[in-house]
Amino acid sequence: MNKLINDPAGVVADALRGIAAAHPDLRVDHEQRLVVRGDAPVRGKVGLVSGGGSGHEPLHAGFVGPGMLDAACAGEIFTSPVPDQMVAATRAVDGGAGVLHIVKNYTGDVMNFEMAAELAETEVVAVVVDDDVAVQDSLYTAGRRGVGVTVLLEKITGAAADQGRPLTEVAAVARRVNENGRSMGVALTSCTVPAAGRPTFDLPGGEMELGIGIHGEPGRRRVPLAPAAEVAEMLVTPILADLDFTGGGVIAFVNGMGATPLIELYVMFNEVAAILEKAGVAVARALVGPYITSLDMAGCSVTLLRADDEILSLWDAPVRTPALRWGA
Amino acid sequence: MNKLINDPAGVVADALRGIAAAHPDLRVDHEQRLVVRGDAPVRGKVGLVSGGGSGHEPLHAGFVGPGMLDAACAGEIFTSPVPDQMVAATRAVDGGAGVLHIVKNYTGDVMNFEMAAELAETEVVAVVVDDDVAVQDSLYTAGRRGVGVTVLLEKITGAAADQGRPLTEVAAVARRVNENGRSMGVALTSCTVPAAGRPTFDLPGGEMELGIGIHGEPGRRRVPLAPAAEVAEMLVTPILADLDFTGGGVIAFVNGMGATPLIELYVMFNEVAAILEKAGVAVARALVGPYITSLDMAGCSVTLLRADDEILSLWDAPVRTPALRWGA
Amino acid sequence: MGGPELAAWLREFARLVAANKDLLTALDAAIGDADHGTNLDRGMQAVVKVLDAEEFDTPAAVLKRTGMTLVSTVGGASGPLYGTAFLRMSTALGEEQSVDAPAFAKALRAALDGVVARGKAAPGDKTMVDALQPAVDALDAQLAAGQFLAGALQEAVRAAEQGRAATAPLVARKGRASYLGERSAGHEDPGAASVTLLLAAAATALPGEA
Amino acid sequence: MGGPELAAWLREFARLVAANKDLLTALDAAIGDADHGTNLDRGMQAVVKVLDAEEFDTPAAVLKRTGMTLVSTVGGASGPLYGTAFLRMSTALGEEQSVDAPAFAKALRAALDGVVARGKAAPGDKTMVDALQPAVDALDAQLAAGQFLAGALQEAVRAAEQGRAATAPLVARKGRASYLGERSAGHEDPGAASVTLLLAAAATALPGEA
Ligand SMILES: Nc1ncnc2c1ncn2[C@@H]1O[C@H](COP(=O)(O)OP(=O)(O)O)[C@@H](O)[C@H]1O
Ligand SMILES: Nc1ncnc2c1ncn2[C@@H]1O[C@H](COP(=O)(O)OP(=O)(O)O)[C@@H](O)[C@H]1O
Ligand SMILES: [Mg+2]
Ligand SMILES: [Mg+2]
Ligand SMILES: [Mg+2]
Ligand SMILES: [Mg+2]
Repeated sequence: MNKLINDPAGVVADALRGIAAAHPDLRVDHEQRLVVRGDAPVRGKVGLVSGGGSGHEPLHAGFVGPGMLDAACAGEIFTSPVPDQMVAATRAVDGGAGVLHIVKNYTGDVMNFEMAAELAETEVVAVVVDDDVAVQDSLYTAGRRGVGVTVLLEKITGAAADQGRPLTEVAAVARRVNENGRSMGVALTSCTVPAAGRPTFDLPGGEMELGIGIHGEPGRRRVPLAPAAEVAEMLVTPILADLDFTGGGVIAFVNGMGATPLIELYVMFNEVAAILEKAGVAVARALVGPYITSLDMAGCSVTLLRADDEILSLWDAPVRTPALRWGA
Repeated sequence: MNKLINDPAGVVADALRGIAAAHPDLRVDHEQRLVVRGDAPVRGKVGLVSGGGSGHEPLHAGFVGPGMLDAACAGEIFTSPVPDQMVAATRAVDGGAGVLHIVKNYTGDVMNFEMAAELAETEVVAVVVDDDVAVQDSLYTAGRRGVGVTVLLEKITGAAADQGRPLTEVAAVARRVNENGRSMGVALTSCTVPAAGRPTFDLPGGEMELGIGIHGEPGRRRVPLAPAAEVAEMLVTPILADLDFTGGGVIAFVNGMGATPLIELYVMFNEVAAILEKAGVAVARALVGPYITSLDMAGCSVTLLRADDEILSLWDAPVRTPALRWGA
Repeated sequence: MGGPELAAWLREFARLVAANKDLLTALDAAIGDADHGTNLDRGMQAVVKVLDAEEFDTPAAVLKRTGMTLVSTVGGASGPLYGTAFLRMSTALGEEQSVDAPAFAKALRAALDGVVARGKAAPGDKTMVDALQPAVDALDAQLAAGQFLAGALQEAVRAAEQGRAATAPLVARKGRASYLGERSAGHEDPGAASVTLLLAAAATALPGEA
Repeated sequence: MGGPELAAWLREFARLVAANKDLLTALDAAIGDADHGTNLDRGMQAVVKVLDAEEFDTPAAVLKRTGMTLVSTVGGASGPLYGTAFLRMSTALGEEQSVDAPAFAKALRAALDGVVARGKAAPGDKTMVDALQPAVDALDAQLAAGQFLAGALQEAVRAAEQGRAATAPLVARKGRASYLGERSAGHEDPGAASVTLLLAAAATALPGEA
């Protein structure tokens, strides 16, 4: 296992110490494993809390700061945090205007956040992100997984909260983002969970796993490696089939899964942009980089979000976090 | 070869098209392989040009924009660009105050930039970055390689140029950054050059290559894999032995080589910060992420830069590029 | 029976979970993420520590602390599910100092209702509900037919075992296993297996004539 | 001789580089980055295209376009070095329409001076200088001793070959190979090998009595 770590059991704690050392603007609660805005709670502002299993960095801790999340809870690698963490985070960011929980749709995350909301003793609204078109038959499953849209949603909803909007409106923005966004991913290698010490799945040379989640779950199907242009087709086609993206612009997001270098993500973005152009979908904004990862998995995901003027202006609003920062 | 690419020979061209599609603020000259600020040349401002072989993304194209580079020239993977590109870049950014060339110290890069300066027909000053303490006996070699300091230097010098300082002063700032910064890197895997199709060097399981450059060059020595705390010692100790970093703060930069996920870089940052604290070196600013990479190499490098108030205020100044952005 | 008997039940459950930890994890490896045994064992070890360290005023208090401890230490899907189950049992018992067989059965049904409310699984979705529901039904039926608790619990264990075995051919519709679709068939559900241990612990540890 | 003869020399050099491309690259793989053959072949193919397509007023013009083309297409270390060599030769020839043996030798020394000025390598640093310098010296000495160009060039080739072979045991102090330190010893320098081809092409293609 080629990893820059100490004890596999201590990876999350060590990384949180690194985050604390690198980002003095943020407050890190090492016992509860929270990363909180240094100036939280912000009086009168809706507090934004997210969190989930670790291993997806910069998500979520890297998105804590003005204009985005107020707090992030870090679970063990690929394991939902427990309600105590979420309750502590909720209290830490409650500025009197209520708290929004941003929850990726995995059974464990959903239920733990639900319990936290019940225990929180403040007004909490939860929004569940479920954008992964790779999950078919979502009526007969735990539903679509929350993946790439989470990043865009945290940014956009953070901007809405920053404007001082009330909780119901902030939650409505979040839901609107979720409804208008779709994602699909591909893995060229498995990831290796540190505690396990070996790859989660075997991927023979020359093959890739299409429709993966962000925890090394198997995908829709295994297919031969293909040129970037074809991979882009395999990712974008099911997204466009699922939702009508024509008319109006999109935020196009090509995400790296952790071990794929930026040069390849730009090669992919070029192909995605070409497909969108042919499909009559205008790219209004772009995001390219590793923002929601799966440890050391090689691969990428594509996320498209229908973006009207309101969403674009929220996207463009200032943000100041370790991983997304502009205008501030 | 598990890569998201089309034809290996077309990777650089494809990635430049992706950069153009993702960043409409930038002007991409696909024939000369240049990425230029959309509003270049900026009247009265010293123009900043850098460039080098591709495969180190986001370096350099990802650092083009207000507050940093005015243009970047992209060579083939790991191959210096040719003078024509640099001349074209120099012309494109010449706002009447002269142009600074930022050159990483590799024989090819240095000579091609030298010829470009001779051909440019405008006032050009070149600054060569050579911060890699892994190269010993630099009197008997082509000298130390330019690695991590390049990123910090481009940001800081970009801010100095933005203040309207004259070329000699901007160049002096760049030289001061180079003199005050040192780096050292480690590889846990080789990288694979697309055209070659197989790893540049063999690294048996359980070993790592200490003191690598950014082109898959072999390092100082091969050592057994070690916990992050020990790896941090191996990287920081030679840096601290080479230059006195005590008294005054440093900008501490933990860089990913391309395939190492952020969670590991934060684990490393934690260890680096602990070593610095023991050594009496204060971390004034931190940068953690993949900023100067070596294709899909797993590993990291540590860069330390002695930073006085002037350097810190230039570091903090607004910057607006694809890969580094704040305050703008 | 009172708090000490319930505590004995929980200790026995903890023992069974520890003994079957690898088995539970192996079941989860086949159709989930290979952590159910680890998760539940971590939680029940924490519960045993709490039982060792604290005093409880009522039987309900024992179950409440158990539920809270599981919620705080397990995470994933099974943390909230097991936690809710014990918290609902606790609420069902109220302030009574003594728990008789009908009260226990009522509490166990409350646990089932809590799991269903929390996880929204229907029978046949290939979850712990597929073992818990038949067990609760069997317990009620046996007690209604005049059985003592011991015999009724033995029937409940048998019903849970049958329910657990019956999950094998099912295609999962809830939890992580559901992403596998058809590939989830052919393996028993790990949560159904751990719930069967919970019933077995009750049959062993609870006083037969309560 | 005039422009056409110089063009013939360059075409012969291009042919030799193409024929020895893999050898040059293999030498570079051992102590560099495995691209010297590819680099130089790309450049000389471009030069041949230019020679095919354009007309030149003077011998100097042929060499100037050659140098510029190499600079624009080769990149890396050898692009500026070979480019500078040809540009300096061109300058040395001036506006003359005809090049005699002493003029050619003077131009070749200018090329050497250009390479040294550009790359700052000293003899023994394990670079192309280690083949070029003895060749230039031999050419001068032979002409001074009254040799015709043909014989003088043959001596120059022999000197280059000896210089190339002598690079093998050296530890590189310039270019990429220098990072290898002691590990660079035991391999011939790729640039010294390609320079030897340049001399060989001259001996073959230039008129013997100029
Ligand atoms: N919605 C649900 N309702 C009831 N039980 C569920 C549900 N989702 C999952 N489970 C149960 O949880 C078990 C898995 O628990 P565990 O492995 O600890 O959590 P996770 O799936 O988060 O890793 C499954 O075997 C199943 O019995
Ligand atoms: N400073 C220098 N002076 C003279 N020749 C040099 C110098 N540096 C490198 N060379 C020559 O260049 C050759 C390598 O050329 P090439 O492989 O094309 O470039 P790169 O090293 O950039 O890949 C070396 O074999 C050596 O002969
Ligand atoms: Mg599990
Ligand atoms: Mg789990
Ligand atoms: Mg080379
Ligand atoms: Mg090269």
